[in-house]
Amino acid sequence: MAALNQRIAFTDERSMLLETAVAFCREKSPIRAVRDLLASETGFDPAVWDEMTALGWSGIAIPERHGGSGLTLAEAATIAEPMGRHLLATPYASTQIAVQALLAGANAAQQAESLPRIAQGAIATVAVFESEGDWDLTHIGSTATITHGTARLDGQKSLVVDATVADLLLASVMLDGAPALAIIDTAALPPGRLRPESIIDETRRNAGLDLTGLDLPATALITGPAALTAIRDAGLLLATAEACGGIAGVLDVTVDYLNTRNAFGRKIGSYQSLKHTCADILVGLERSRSHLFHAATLCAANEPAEIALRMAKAESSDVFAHAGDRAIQFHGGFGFTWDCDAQLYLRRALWLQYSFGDAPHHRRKLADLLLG
Amino acid sequence: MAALNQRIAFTDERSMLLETAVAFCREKSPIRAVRDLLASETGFDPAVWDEMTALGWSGIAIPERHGGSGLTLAEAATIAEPMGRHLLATPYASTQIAVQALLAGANAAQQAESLPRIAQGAIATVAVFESEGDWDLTHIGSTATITHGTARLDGQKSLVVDATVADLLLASVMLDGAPALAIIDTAALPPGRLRPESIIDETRRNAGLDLTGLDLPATALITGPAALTAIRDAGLLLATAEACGGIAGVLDVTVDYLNTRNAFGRKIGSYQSLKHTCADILVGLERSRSHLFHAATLCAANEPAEIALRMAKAESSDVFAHAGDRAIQFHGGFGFTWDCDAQLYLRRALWLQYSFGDAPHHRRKLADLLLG
Amino acid sequence: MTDLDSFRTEVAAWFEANRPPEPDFLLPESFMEVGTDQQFDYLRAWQRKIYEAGYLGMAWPTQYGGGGKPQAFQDIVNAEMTRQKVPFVPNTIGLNWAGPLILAIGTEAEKQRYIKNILSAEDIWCQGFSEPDNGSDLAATTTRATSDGDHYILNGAKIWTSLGSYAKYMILLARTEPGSTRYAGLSYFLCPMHTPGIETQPIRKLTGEYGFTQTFFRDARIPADCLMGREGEGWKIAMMTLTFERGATGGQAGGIARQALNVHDVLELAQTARRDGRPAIEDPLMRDQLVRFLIEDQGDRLTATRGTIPALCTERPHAIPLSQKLRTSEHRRRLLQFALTLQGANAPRWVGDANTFEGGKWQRAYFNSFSSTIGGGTSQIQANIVAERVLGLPKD
Amino acid sequence: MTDLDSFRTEVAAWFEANRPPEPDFLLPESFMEVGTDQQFDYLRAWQRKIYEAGYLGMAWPTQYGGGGKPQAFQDIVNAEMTRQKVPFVPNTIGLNWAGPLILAIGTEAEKQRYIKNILSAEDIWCQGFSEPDNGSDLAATTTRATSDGDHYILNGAKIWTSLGSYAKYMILLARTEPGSTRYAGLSYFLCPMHTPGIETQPIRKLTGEYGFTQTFFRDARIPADCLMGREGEGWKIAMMTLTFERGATGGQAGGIARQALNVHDVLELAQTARRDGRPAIEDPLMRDQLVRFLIEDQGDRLTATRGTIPALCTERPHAIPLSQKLRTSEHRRRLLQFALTLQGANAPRWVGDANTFEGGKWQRAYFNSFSSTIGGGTSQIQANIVAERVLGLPKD
Repeated sequence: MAALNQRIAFTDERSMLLETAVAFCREKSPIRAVRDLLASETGFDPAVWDEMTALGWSGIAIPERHGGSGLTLAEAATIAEPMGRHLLATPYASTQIAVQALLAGANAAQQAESLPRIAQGAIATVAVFESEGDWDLTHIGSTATITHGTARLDGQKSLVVDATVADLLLASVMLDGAPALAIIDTAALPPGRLRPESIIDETRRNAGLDLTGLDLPATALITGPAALTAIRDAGLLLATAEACGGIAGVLDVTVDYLNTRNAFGRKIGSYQSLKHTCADILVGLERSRSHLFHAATLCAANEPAEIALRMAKAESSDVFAHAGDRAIQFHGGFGFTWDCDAQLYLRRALWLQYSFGDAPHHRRKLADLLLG
Repeated sequence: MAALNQRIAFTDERSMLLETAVAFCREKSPIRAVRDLLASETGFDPAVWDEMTALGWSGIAIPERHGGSGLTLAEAATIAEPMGRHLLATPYASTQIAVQALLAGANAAQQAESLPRIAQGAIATVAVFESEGDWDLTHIGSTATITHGTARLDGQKSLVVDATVADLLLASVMLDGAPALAIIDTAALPPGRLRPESIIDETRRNAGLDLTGLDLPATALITGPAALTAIRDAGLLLATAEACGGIAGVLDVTVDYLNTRNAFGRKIGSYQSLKHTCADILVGLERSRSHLFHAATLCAANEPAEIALRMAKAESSDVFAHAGDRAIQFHGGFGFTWDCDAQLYLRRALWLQYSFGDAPHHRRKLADLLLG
Repeated sequence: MTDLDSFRTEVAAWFEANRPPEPDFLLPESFMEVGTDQQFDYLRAWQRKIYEAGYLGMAWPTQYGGGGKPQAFQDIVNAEMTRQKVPFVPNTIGLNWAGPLILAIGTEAEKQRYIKNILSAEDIWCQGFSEPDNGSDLAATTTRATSDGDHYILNGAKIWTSLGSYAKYMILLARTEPGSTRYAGLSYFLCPMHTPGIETQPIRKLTGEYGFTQTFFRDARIPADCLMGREGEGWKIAMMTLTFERGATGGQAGGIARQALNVHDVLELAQTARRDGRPAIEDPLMRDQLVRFLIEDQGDRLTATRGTIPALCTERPHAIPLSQKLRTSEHRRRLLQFALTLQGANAPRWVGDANTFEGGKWQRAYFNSFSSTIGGGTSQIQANIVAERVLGLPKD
Repeated sequence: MTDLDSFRTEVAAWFEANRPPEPDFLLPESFMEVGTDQQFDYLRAWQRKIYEAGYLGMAWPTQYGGGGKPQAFQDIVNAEMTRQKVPFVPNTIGLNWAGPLILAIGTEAEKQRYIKNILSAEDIWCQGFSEPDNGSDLAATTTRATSDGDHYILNGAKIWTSLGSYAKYMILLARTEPGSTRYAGLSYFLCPMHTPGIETQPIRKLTGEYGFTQTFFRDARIPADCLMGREGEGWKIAMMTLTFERGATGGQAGGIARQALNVHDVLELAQTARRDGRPAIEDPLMRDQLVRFLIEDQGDRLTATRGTIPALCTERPHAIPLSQKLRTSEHRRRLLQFALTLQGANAPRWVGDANTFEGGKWQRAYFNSFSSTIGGGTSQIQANIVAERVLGLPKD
């Protein structure tokens, strides 16, 4: 079996960042604000996004020479945890994933063009799933064909998070039999290319993307396998961070209710079937957070992190989905209503559970990595 | 998917038989008697066996023309359930499995020789496992070679239940590339052929059987696949019956304790983590019993029963193992001691769980049968 | 060929020919989930069509609009509706609970007034048993009906009223004896919903849809002849209604084509849905889970059969009925949760998405499954009932 | 090459050369499981041999029989013992709890009297904290020590005493102030076991083996100088002992070669054991389960690391320590239960069977695993502690 280490590095810088992010998300994303944004078209508050940009968060992992903060994916994930906890509606995660792809795979010219824009607040996202597709990002039906310096794209992408508000899209395509990423400036996208999709997490805005016949300069293509791997890794780490925050958030909502509501003359939180389940969820949260910060440590150090990431994602998304399910149940009749916040977390949990691979998927991959 | 029916036939005859068996087992097998027999060499009380023979139980599934009661495997299983509940130490199940093998596969002469003996109280058993073996009864390393009307056996059988007290042993061997069963009269077995084995269920006596160089008349071989299938089916049904009884028994032991023991000023049975687990075990028991009597119905009617049997075994053995495990835990410090009866049931549960295939094994087989 | 056989052929042909066109919106799973006018109008029209063809209320007396035939005919229709998976009809409470009740113990006037319009879906019925603070403890009913000359004045509130916004009548349990507690003092009303002072307020479910209402009674005056039976008989009549609800006695007018998703639908889904680039049903883990659900489902079905054989239920005679809700509702919740897993990368889509499986009904069904694990006594309460009443463990 | 490196080489060579022959009986998993004279004699001889080679108490002062070297040397020995999977040494309570305690706060006389014989296994030590009716609630200790001139008279009982039948001394918590309750009034004794009136009675475990005793005190007179510290300091000293038990402070004399089976042993088992005719590790379901256990195990190890980083534990600072027992003991029980499943048709064999895996230690380990889910506060109590003290949920 591959030897596992248990390193967790958490610098003072990350520690301060975490404190700031916790306070920021609590203030900017009270549950009322989350609900107000559900019905909005863009799904997020641009003013909050601007503040985040001002704090240096959109460019947190972008090198200083491109106008970023020069930190790493670990810091990006550290911020994402409280965002998940407060269900902060924001294109932050999509943007960070795109940043990692650009850092890992884009050439100097591509980086110089796109990274400063993002550091200044441009929103980016990745279009790497297709409706017939699975979680293997190299299974791509869409294509790019280069003729005379022009790449013509073909195919349909799906489940593109924040597509409708993104300034920059990175779409995976097959180019000469190998995966590549096309950098698409949405300002140049003809109308009607984005088709809103309905997903279970109503705090997010997803769309399908029609690539048919789209022409780009060939220089807008990122080649080589590194970018897709970076997307997967960042996707897993940020989903884990959001899930950890989400578990903590839904546990709070549940514990509050159990400490308030009475049944048969006692607080319902005094009944063991409820309180022990909450204890189990806490145990799952503690393990998930440990996996998260370990995986983040490896990512930040550019060490092999696939095992750590898959473990972190498998553990956290199972725990979150379970916590969301139990939260509905433990709220009783109120839990069955739209007004109960438990449903917001359950929906988030289900979205995350199936993003970038669910637990059985990752366990199968881990079995191959760990058991031979 | 294969269509499933939900038939359960339970005749007045079976109903009366069940009543008798419940009363008999309660009287003959109080827990004190079970414990006394643990240390005994044979592991069972011959006087009780004689009474069972007198009640017609050893020959219950043997046709009347051979001196039996002329009933079916369904009645045999009906009796086995209360036996399991009271942990009655008896070579009953082994004998019934052997009877089914003889009925399904033995020729007229073989039946005429062996069945009347069993109906009169002879103990029989099957030797169908080997130490390197698995649950597929057709995977046999032992062999028989016929020369001039004499079959020479070779190989080692293992986990032969009640071997040391059996009058008749049916041992599986490969004969000309196909499975066969050798009928061995233990009276004719040279000394030292049986090697006691240590198994987790101390109410049972197991042994290994050394077949090396053993000569039998060729007429003592049962050929054709029917006998082994009958052994598997009877093994599954009787294990399920014992497990159902065992679940009910261990649940009783546990519920009694939970209604007696106090902690922090309350009966411990009032704590939901304990009481809800008991409720879940009861639910598992109800489902298991339903599977049992359905499978018994199909067996008795000679209808295809493989799906029903595998379902019944998978469900009941998982529930019993879980109930046994929880029984230890819920007895606290006392549960950790030899004196607590929970351990007797846990050991029985583990024995049954791994007899004739555990739940994951049967679910895999069922997947092939039901899902294609 | 018997009459019944030829009838079966006729019915099968009729449903094949008259099956309504697939709507461009997602139909509800059951009458409890009807949340939009679109859904309601579609289903009401479908019920009227079936009734006009003579296939509803076939065993009800002809003088009230029924078919006057043996129940076997209706059974054939119901089976055929299930087999062909046609939509259900919406007036479930009327057809299966209120209707049989009125036929069983109603006055001639009540039968004349209500039965035919139940069948034709002209009058939709709803049920007013649960209350906001009492959950499913009917004996704790606090809604009051105060006798006032030839009227009763209603005050209080009911909750989880299915079809509340569409119903013309409600079967209502209210307290007529002031100061009484528990069973005594309850009465049963066939209450007209379009009465001043009766207001319904839709409840938005966690799915985002509607389907239940809360019903408020504020000095609502209903004629005294809305009382069914006599004052104080409410509990008895409510229990009789619940017997019809459980289908234990027969007499229902039919139309309950199964829509609720079950383990066999999940098996079909597993053949279509893909995980990791191949049909989910080929994944060994998914296979193991599917078989677990099949064993459990078959176990519950067999348990229903076993429950009818007293000799096999002697030890704990109440185990089967008292555990039934716990067993089946939790099975269903877990099954539907699992159904999402089968869908792999496409699992987190929602109703209305172009690429979701069968319009997103699986996602919605998982969310709706909590109505059974919460409503009518939560699973935690059910587990207490089993532990205390069946196993004899102490109360909390 | 540093001193430590060359020492490591020397130690490795010594253990390779001096590893005791595999016995023809199954060794215990830990000092708590020593149930037969055979096991005890074997392990005691092994301890003596290691001590005589200079590899125990390496960091303890030379004047009491120790090696007087830096702790790093002992750490190397411990690591090497674990790596080579040699047997553990039996005098755990002496080497790791009583010994460090005496060195830390004992008198010169106590150090002279006890330390060397702890190292050589001449004197075996046991612990008398738990009592039959108080479980692990030490504050509820009822065993009395009544001062009587230059003696104390002991009355009461202790339970779950490991090595009770072999021990010469017990670290004993008893109540010296009559009528006191809880923490106050407890004192700490180094109690000679061979005192008239002290009797041990072996407890037979569910495994059928022995390994714990119950210890009865009936007017047993021990010299007054057996008191450690002062009267009334018992609770404080007991808490200090538990800190040594948890290994939080260092100073242990070593010798704890890991024997307890863990997830990596289970992985090895999965490669050897066969299910359905092939190595268990090839079965997709078993693989999934193995990975679940690996994720959980790694999660707990990482959680131990994270617990040392305050900035990552700000929200619920007690979550990690207070959930530790629940997490690890339940993990272990489930892991060992699963280890049987890996063994397929051979799973239900027991200790002593010729064909069982590794002498039946897996079956025995599953049974013994309940000592952690029950002892020291059951998992149900642990879950309450987590829910109440960490999450702030109400008491039952």
